[in-house]
Amino acid sequence: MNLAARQPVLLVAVPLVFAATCPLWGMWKRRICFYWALGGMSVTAFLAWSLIGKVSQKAPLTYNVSGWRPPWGIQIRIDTVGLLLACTITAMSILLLLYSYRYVEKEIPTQRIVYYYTLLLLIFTAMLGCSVTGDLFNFFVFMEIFSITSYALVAISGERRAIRAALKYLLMGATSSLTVLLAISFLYSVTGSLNMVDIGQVLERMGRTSSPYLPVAAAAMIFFIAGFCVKAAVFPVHVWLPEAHSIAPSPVSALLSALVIKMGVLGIIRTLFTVYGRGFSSFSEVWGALATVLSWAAALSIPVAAIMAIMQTDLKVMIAYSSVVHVGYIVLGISVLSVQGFAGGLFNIVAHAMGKGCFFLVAGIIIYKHGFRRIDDLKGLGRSMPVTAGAFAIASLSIVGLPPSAGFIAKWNILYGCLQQSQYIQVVLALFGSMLSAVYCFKVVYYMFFTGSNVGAKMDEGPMTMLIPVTLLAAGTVFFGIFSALLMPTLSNAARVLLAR
Amino acid sequence: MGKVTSSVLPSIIVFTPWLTLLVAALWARSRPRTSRGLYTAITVATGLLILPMYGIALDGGVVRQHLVRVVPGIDLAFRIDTVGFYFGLLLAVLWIAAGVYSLGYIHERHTRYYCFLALNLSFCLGVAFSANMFTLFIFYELMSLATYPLIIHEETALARRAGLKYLIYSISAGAVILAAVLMQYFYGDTLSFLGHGTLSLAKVSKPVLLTIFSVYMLGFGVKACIMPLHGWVPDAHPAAPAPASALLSGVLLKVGAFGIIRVLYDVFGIKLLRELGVGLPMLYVASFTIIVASLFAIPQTDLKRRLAYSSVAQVSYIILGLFLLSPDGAVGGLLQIAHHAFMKGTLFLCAGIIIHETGKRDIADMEGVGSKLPLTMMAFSIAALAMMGTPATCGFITKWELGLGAIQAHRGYFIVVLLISALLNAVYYLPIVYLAFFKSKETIKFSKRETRPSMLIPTLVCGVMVIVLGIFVTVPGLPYSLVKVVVNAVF
Amino acid sequence: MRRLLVVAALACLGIMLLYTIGRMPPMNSGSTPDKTHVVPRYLEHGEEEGGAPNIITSVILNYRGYDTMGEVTVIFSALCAVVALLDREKRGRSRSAADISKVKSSVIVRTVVRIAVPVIILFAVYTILHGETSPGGGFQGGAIVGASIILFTLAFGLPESTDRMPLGARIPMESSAMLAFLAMGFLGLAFGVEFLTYALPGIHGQATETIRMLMLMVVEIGIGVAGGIIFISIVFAMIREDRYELQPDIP
Amino acid sequence: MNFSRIFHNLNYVVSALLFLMGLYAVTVKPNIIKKLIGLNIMETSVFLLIVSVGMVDNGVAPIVTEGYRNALEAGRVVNPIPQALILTGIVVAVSTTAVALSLCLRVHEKYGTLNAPEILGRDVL
Repeated sequence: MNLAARQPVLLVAVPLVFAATCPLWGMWKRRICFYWALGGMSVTAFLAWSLIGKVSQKAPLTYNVSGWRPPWGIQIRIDTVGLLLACTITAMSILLLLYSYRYVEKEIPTQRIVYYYTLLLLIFTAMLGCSVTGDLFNFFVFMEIFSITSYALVAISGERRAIRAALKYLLMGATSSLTVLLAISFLYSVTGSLNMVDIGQVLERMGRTSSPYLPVAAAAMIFFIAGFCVKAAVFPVHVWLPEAHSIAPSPVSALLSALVIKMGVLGIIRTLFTVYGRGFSSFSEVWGALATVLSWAAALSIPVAAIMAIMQTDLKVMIAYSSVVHVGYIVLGISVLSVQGFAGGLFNIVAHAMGKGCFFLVAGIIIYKHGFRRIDDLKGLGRSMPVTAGAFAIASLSIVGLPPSAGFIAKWNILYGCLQQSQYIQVVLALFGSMLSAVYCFKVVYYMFFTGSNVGAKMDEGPMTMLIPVTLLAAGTVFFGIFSALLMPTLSNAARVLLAR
Repeated sequence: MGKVTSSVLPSIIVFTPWLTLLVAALWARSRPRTSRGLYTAITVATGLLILPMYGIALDGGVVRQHLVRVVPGIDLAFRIDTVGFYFGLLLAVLWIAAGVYSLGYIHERHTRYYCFLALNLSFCLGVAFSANMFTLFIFYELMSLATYPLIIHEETALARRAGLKYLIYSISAGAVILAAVLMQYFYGDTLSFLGHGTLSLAKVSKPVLLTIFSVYMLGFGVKACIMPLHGWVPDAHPAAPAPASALLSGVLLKVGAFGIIRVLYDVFGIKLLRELGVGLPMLYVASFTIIVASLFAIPQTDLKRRLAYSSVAQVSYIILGLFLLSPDGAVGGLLQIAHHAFMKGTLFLCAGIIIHETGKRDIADMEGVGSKLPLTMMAFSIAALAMMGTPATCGFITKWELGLGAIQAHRGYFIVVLLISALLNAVYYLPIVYLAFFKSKETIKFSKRETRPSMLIPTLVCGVMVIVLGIFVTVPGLPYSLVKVVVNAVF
Repeated sequence: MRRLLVVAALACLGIMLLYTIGRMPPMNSGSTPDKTHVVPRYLEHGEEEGGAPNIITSVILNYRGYDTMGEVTVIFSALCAVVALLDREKRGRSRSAADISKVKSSVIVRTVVRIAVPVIILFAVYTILHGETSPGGGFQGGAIVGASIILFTLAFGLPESTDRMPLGARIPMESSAMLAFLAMGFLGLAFGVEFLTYALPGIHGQATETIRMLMLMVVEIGIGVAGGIIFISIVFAMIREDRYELQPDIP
Repeated sequence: MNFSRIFHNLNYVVSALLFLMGLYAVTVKPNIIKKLIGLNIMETSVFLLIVSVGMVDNGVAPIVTEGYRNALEAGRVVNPIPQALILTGIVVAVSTTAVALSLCLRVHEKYGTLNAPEILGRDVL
């Protein structure tokens, strides 16, 4: 049997098998779950990473599940964007699982550890499913899986505020999911198809024949964007994010910030470009207006969220607000509609995943070792935990967008894209925002390294399983800052294809 | 025009100081004294590595090295041309002086201090050797960040406040420079330094060029402390430990000026600048800075604060010289980089010795210091005289060339600025010398043990250099020969 | 004030919705876009291609079987979530409201329930197994099973029903339901065709049909079990929660 | 706006109204259980919309029995896709509700109330 050709579906099915069996192991011995999950994600990571080079935006890797050609069956369709996300997800998943090994002992009630690993596997599977699917309704189904699991993961520690945050997250998340479902039904009623590419073609045909149903499709687009914006925590509808991301156990916070909100961004990309991109001429006004609104919302969110982050005293809440800043960058890059900006936005998905992952994991180590959450308590931590604090300092370069880090490359491209489209005010807002980002990031670095007593501080680092992911992520931000050429050309090509019309 | 060679030497030079981190990681805890010796040795080694490039630089040659392609069309690359070599050499010399001096001066937090000192050298060299604006920006930003730990080294409340101010200024400046680089790339299609301007009126409209120019000035002006942007300087210099202030004032401010040089010669080009007519406004700004900063210096009672204001004024000499847009003016401006580095280096190192030995910072308390620290105060006096432009010191050469440049540019009236400045310098430097030597009740005894040699020797060497540079101007190897090559290539 | 704002926002949304609806294809027409693009093939060939006379079942299990796999995963995730959130440390026997209620449910109720529950379950099994040919299917059947057990619990109390339906079996059953579905998927791969293909090559004649039928059956039962268990588990978990001492830990 | 068209699509109108009702409950009602009921009303409204899309006048169920071919010729067979979709949708809705209800139980345990403004603070849905 030719497994190589079936790799796309294995990418989803294999981790699902691991997820389904995980609780069974847990009934026997709890510890096995960790190794099982780690093994499962390693296999999946291999499956995802071996696809690198075989995929391009123009010639995506497709797989017809059950053998039905689209539009009749569900097609798995891995393009550059999907593969980028799949690789990021699988790589992050291994680091996060490794990190969880010691962390869960402390923050999660013992009998829930089995479910914690199961839910983690499920959420990774769901995100992989979202990244590679070519079917709109299938996207919705997987979106619901990761939504439900993330509500549960936020609340899994059972803390008072965690449950409240999860409930808040659920109310907004479920409403946004329904908005997306409503949009899907609108779109289905006028196109009769659920395959993204096929809908694109139908819309194009409808545009040519100036079908009377075009306004419905346009309205559906608005609902799509509204729904996905909540998932991605774009500025005015980000209110659920700070609490949910800060109260969750740290690996979960890292997961939510680094990956889950990117799925909302993926939804925006899929609808705006894959689905509606082809029939663009038919709704140029609505489409353009939406893009403009998005870019303004994103650009405004950068300084506003940065100011909110500055005002926080809790480390994790501050980091959570910083996620809103970066979603702003990503969405800005995507919505300015220039190739370079788009590529920068995509690059920032990776850069932010690494930087923010590192941030939350560092916060986790600090909580694990000392139980501190407040920024004021971090005094002198750089001396007792040099590796942890150093990783934070390096990652903060990327979050602020200073060279030579991946965040800088992303910011550079996004801003250049804005310039290309003569969006000067957005450039100014984004630059201003990055200055403010420096304030909240360096405040923490300052507390860690330049305050507190320096005498008698002895080394008191976290366990190895927690330090390795943190160090790797911090190193990754610098690596991709210097060797961004590994990614940028591919992303630029992808952006070119997506923006072509 | 000399030949272009490819070599890996630039990155070796730039990254040699990183060995300090290795040394720190290995021996900082177990063998503190040895490792401190090694830090200095690494700095010296970096300096020695730069020297072989001398021949190439004197011929106007270029050493290139391509590192990595960051974004399509933008590379990380090094390129040592004459002006870069000139600046790099200066960096190395002053760093060796400061490094040796630090051995005696710094008493706590050695590891952090030396690591960031070395990183700073690396990043400054990166700025000097960068082949395009992008590389320059990256190292410039890193340099800005790496300076912060030096400024707050003493961790007093004052230092913290100064550090915060510094960070706010430099990060804002970084964002502004980023905007300028983006605009340059967007409108000019290239960021490489080619030895001539890459922007031209043929491709880009005048308002846009003017915008790019002013945004660049705004960005680099913060480090080069052009007057309304100088706010961080008078706080940061007094707060930092003396060797660090010597470097800050002697070199780090010049990194901003160096950025401006690149903008002038490799982004816009002299011809375009003349067409844009930005010379005169910048001259006014520079003159304003020179005079006002000198005036600000007079009422200062803190020694290092007074020196800091003096630096603000002196760095604008460079700007003045450059924007005269005449060959002699440029010579003066470029010479000022090295000359001021030695003058102000001497002054700050002397101030450090005074503070270290007597604990006094207030100028009113300087009475009789000359009898306690005769050699130090001799050096101080020489440098102070040089600041005023006394002949046979390097300060005179600069002023002379600037004056010639002003006449050459048909803007002779700027000589008045130089004269006023010399006068003001006398007003705020001579009282210190007077207090130190002539208000003393004790007689001067040279036999008295002064301070530890690790601090005294670098100070005296810098002091001697002030005179050497003033007398043996045209000796090959000294700044003048290199500056001439640069200026001949540009004009 | 806040309510006013919400109402204003809802009014805007309402106008937008009405505008959209006003332009949607007319209802009840056979020639709207949704019925002319993809569907004709399903209606025409659904039976032989999908293997079930009930075209909806064909769509669910065959054409869009991958979605249904996702659906089972949703149930599985929800179960994990509920169990993770609600399971308490102590594993002692809990009692439902019915157990501690002063008024015992009457003999009539108990008798009726005792008679009705097997019949309901029988009906559920019919719904599950007959899903391909008539209205019905796995999840619907599972829901009915769940309802019957809930009914039983209400009448007889939690201990009675946990004796018959051990709580420890929830997770393994749910896992095996999902694994059964996945196994059907991988069976296709093992036979060298695509994932979740029911028509396996290499088998001829009547056997193809039978095997396809069996596979569909396995999937349906899997969905049924998964669906039933989620209802039961949620109710059980919540009943167990019901009797904790109310101790709000408000600081 | 074409009113006759709107009234022809009465199911759609009802579904839109239900959606708004549900959203109103989710945003305004203080009780969390009521919010969840609102959420379910929204879900139902979307299901109603999708199913109505697939409806045909005098339609028959898409199950192959006798008379199916005739109905197919006449174009009177109901669209099966929306029904398949809402089946998945219902499962999703049930699962979300299940998670939400267990969160509610926990919230009630920890806070002793189900009043959203008290629990979530004023600024929240």
